[in-house]
Amino acid sequence: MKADRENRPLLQLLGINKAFPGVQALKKVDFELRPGEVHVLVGENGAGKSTLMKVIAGAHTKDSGRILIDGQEQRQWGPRVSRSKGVAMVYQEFTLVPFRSVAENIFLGREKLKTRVFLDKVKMYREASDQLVSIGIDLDVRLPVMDLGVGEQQMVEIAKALALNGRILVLDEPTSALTVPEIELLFQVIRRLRSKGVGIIYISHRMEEIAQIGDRVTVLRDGEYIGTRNVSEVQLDQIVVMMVGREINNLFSRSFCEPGDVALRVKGLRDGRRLKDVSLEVRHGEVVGLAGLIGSGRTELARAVFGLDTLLSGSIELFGKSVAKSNPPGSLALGVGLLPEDRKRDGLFPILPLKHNVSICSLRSMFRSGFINPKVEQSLAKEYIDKLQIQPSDIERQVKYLSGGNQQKVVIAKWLAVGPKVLIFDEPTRGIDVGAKTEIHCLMNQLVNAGHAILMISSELPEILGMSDRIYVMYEGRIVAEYPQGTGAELIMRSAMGFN
Amino acid sequence: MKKKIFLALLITLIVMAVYAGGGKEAEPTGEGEGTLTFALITKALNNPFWERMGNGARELCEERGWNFLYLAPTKAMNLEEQNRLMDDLIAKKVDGIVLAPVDSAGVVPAIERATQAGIPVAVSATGVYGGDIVTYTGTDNYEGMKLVVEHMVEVLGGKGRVIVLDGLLAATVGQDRRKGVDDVLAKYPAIEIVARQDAMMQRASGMQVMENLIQAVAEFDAVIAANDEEALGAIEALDAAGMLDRVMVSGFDGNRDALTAVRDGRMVVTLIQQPEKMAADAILAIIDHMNGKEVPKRLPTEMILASKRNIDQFKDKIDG
Amino acid sequence: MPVNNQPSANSKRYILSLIRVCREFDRARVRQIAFRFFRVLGLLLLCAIITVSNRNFIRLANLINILRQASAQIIISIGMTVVLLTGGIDLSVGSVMTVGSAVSGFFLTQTGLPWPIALLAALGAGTALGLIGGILVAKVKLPPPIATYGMLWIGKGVSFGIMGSTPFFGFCNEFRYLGKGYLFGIPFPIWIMAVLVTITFLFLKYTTMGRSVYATGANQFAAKASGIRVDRVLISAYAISGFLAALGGVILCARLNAVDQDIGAPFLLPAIAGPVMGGTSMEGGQGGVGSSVIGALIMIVLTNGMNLLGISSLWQQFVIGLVVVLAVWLDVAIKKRS
Amino acid sequence: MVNRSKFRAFFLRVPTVAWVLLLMIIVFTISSPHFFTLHNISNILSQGSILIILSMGVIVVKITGGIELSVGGVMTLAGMSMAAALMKFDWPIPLCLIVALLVGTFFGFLNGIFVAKMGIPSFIATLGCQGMAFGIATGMNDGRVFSGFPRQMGYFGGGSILSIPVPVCLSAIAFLSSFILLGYTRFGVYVYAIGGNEESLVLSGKAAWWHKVKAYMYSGFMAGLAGIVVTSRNMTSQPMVGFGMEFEAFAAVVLGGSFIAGRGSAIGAIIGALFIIVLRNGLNVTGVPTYLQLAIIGPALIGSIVLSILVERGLRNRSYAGK
Repeated sequence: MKADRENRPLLQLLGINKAFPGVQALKKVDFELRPGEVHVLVGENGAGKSTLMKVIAGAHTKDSGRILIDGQEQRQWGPRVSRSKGVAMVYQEFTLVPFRSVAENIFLGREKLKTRVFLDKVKMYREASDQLVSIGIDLDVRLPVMDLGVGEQQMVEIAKALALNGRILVLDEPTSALTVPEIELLFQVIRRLRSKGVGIIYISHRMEEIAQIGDRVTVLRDGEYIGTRNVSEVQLDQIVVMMVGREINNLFSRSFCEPGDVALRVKGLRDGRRLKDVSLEVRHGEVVGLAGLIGSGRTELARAVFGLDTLLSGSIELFGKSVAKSNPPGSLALGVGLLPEDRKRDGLFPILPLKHNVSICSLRSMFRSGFINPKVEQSLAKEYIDKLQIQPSDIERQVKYLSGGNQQKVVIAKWLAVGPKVLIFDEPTRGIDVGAKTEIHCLMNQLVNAGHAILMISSELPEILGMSDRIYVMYEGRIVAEYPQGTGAELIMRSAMGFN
Repeated sequence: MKKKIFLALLITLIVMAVYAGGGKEAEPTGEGEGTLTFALITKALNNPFWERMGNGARELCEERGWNFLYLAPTKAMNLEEQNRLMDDLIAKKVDGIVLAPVDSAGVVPAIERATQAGIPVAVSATGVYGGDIVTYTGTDNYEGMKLVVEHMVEVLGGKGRVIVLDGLLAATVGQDRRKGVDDVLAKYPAIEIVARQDAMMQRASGMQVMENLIQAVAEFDAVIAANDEEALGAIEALDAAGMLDRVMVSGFDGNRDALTAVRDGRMVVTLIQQPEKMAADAILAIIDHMNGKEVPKRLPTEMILASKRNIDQFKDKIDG
Repeated sequence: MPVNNQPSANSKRYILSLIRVCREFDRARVRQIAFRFFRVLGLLLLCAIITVSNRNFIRLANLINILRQASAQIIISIGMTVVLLTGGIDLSVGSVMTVGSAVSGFFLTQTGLPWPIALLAALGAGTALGLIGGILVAKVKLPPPIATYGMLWIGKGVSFGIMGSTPFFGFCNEFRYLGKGYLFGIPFPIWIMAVLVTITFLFLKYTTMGRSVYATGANQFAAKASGIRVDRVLISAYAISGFLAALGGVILCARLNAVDQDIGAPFLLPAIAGPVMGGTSMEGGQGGVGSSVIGALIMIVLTNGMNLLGISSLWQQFVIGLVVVLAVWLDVAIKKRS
Repeated sequence: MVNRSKFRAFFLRVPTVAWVLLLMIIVFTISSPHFFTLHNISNILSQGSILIILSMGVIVVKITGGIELSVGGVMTLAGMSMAAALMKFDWPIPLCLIVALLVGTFFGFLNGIFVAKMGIPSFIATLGCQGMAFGIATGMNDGRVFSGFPRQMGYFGGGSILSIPVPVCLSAIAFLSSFILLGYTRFGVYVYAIGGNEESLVLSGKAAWWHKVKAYMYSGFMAGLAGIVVTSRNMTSQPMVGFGMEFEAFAAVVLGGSFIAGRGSAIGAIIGALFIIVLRNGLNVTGVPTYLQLAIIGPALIGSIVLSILVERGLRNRSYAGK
């Protein structure tokens, strides 16, 4: 009985094809999910993971191929059908309604009714909070979602998906915005569900998570099915090879050089919200890592230094000269660049062509007269597109059609074009495939060797450890520790979590 | 801090804004017993004609020491808004309302509401199809237009190609004047209507419609417009096309700039109405009615054709 | 293709390259041009239809007449386009237009001052109203339609404050030249319009400021994070719109030789519909001056045509409404294709 | 802390414009004895009924993130077609009422399809429908009015139930239906969801576009109802009567706190509508000449909107545009 449940897959995809105008997103992809397994799906950006998920959810219609649930072929497949078959999605971008209550969000589309017409709010509130408690979260379900933190929102998102009692749970990069304890919590939830026989498709960029949570792993590359392995029988770097199709011997290759004098020095920054007395300094020719949990104030620090957010008190000093009141245009002029954490929101102009995205920051310095010379602009764009190998290199293409990694490169290119002396990278490689990651890291190398100063914020310890000359650790809006290069991960983690 | 101040400012601003209105009433009217309050409701604010009605009524009330209130729809010729104004005046319990109805039928229920509330209503400038009104003062648009057209026919010598600019057919005035045109021209088969368009009684549209018709209709001898605004718009268009010397234009209302145009020979004829008198007569009629005097249901205001022949008589109107 | 039945390697390569070329061909740039062209084509088609049914349409005199009528509306639409590009909308243009003409009328008829002063005063007033609107949007962060709807009422108040309800009329000829004058046989308003279109075109395409307008419309946050002074961009966009609206008002009243309270109101909705018909997106960041010209022309030509064909003005509204919807739909559909 | 958040919640629930309205009422009451009288109140409510009914429809569309600029025209056309059915084909009155409602709903449907299916921006789509509606309304009777209806026709505008004017009852019904619809039914939840994050609704397997269409149809239906009321109030159907009403309704819902997609409520909308009506009525009753009113309305409108937005921002110290 159990056996044949084991060997009959919950979900089977056979030879799925899906094309978008211009690109073949999926080419004959096969995929299989057994009950009670966590099936990790990996692949570079643009490998077609998200497309595949959307096909499974019915949000995209496949061009050809077969979808089988419990071995029966599904002829018409759409959002409703997939839900009725027990497919539950947790998307990377939150799909919550900001102004509405947690409960309403959790039950969106499946509201509880009394007398067939009216909402049964009491029941919804009760069941919603039960749902949250069952995954170990305690929230006031009456609160509007917009009043929650990112982590909490993510949890609501998951609770919403689980509330379906789905048999097939799809998690698309669920941990990208979560703090370490929250991730641990999430994994507990996942294990519990797995033991209940739920099949879980888990998309991630974080290699270490494959080992932590996965049973099997399937790799996609450029929309093609590369292969499926049992996690127990495979080495991580083999998977990496499958993903990128080439050998990457060392993820983090840093060539260290002698740091120069101080480029950026901040003293006692306070913003009245997150930042409580932050002081640090960054020298020319060094990468300074800034570790810390989500919400420890790292991003706020970056934004404040660049001048996106206002400060209550504290001083910022650039190249020895103190900055009265930092604001983006001023920082730009002084040669400070910020690679924002939220790329889509703060970095890109999705509907503008590639060339304009690259040139936007440098226009003012390039064309002092205020008149743009298109030829010059184009050559600039071309230069940086080649330098960062942005694909596709069509400078007229709207950047919304580029893959995540390339978009990130565009944002970086935008800043490099200005030629800033101090660069603040906030999560430079979040949600980026291994290939692009290494490219970006090499780039950082070149930059520091050229004497730039880089302040790198990252949630990935390996990255922090591998890339930085010095490491600051933030906790609750304060710098709680400073470590030299080559410090052990545990130590940093401890201070990041506030043990001293 | 900054925001709080801003808030405070805003609140005060709103209070002042509203009170600027509220305060108004105190000085001029003061709600005292004995002093009567009359109100005039016109059709719009975009035509001097209504302003002139307002002035006429205001002067009368000032010299008699009555309170006077002039209201008009902010949206030109808007029936709904005009009825709201009626209701508000009923609530205000004014002693009498002079109304220039946007629509002869559409205002009847409002008038009935007023009479129920015991407020006498006199209509002016445009008649109504019902309701117990004190009287209707004003020129008869139908008859007036007939006069104008007869004059045009005369100067045309009983034949020619004519363009008719109707005015706001959705409103009664427009229809009355159109009827006037049709009924006269029907009698002269030699006169051909080569085109007709509704120019909404506005100068801008008058000009635009004319410009297009100039292109559409090669040859024509005269333009009969439903009011002065249209006529003056058309004149500008014709002038720009250099056709004004051979095309004759007629207006209606006798506003100052129209009379000027007649004097300068740009407009052939217009019909001088006397909005000031209409409004004043209406108020006087209401007074008589209140004093129990018998008031004729129709008080025609005399109307005069103003053409080159007699334009000198109206110097004062032009300069004044 | 060569007519030999066994294709030589040579011709094969030729075919392949041809295919490659075609692949390259249906890429963005060419397409965008094609789309522009589609709209123009639509306009020409419309003209053709009208011409077939009434020859007078195609006469030079009439075409000039159309352009002259369009000039005021196009000038206003240009300003609206700039605002639309920032992702906003300006509901106040109509009443700002009235204010513009009211102010000029006031200076011309009620004061002895020379006409250039009147012109400047009008433009100043328009710009000022635009500025306020812009500040409400950029600093107080009101949603644009709300802020500008408020300004619409403010404008009404101002113009009534200036002229009550007796129109000003009888302006000096120098001033009226703006509206009815000719230069090289072409009406002066058309010249003004042409100049402004060119300037705005260059401004949007070839200046950093213009680029900032697009950037702001495409993504405000990113614009801010890229060191663009978003507030300034927004405020100046609305100021420009106010300025152009006032100018439109001036030209109109110079042609009319008079000002009345409702002179501007009818221009608001066409001024918005025009650019959108022409392909300016209401989300901002996409479009340009060309759109406002084409959109305005489509509407004016349509009206002119219907008058030529003697379609009762009672039904004209209906036709225009229908055409607006269809045009925008076509535009959206084509955009989706790319 | 607790009672502070209570206080916060309370002020968030009550739209700020309500306080301004209250203030305004007080001022007017002080400055005119005729303002705060039973007669004037019933006058305000019955002349306000049309605007209220319209805004009850428009708010639903506004919450989905659309701008509804067609109600003025649709309301007119509904009235005209009802009158035509009555006078030209002399159908029985109940049938004519249904005609009006159907016409309204149909145009709502058109709007919905244009917006949700064809992807036309709501501003343009509704604008187009406005034009078409007015066009038909003027064209169908050569621009002339319909009048001389049978007496019973006046019931919906002039009659009264238990001494409450019928229009007031109708607007009350309209309010209740929107209130319940938005607050206590699935459709309401979906409307808010479409406004807040349409994707979320699509992903939860609901045909968001169809709910959007329904929202527009509802607004159209309300416009039809308003058409009935206005026609029977004036005992005339005039092809320009609804001109500009769409903007009044827009202002009403915005005043009521529907600044951006996904926000707003029936209560807010009705208060907003009352705000507009009371402002005009108060100014008239206190005897302010129209041209002076024009100078007052603008600042009052924009002032109270700015005020309520700032208050909301102050209360929730987050970027209130949400995520």
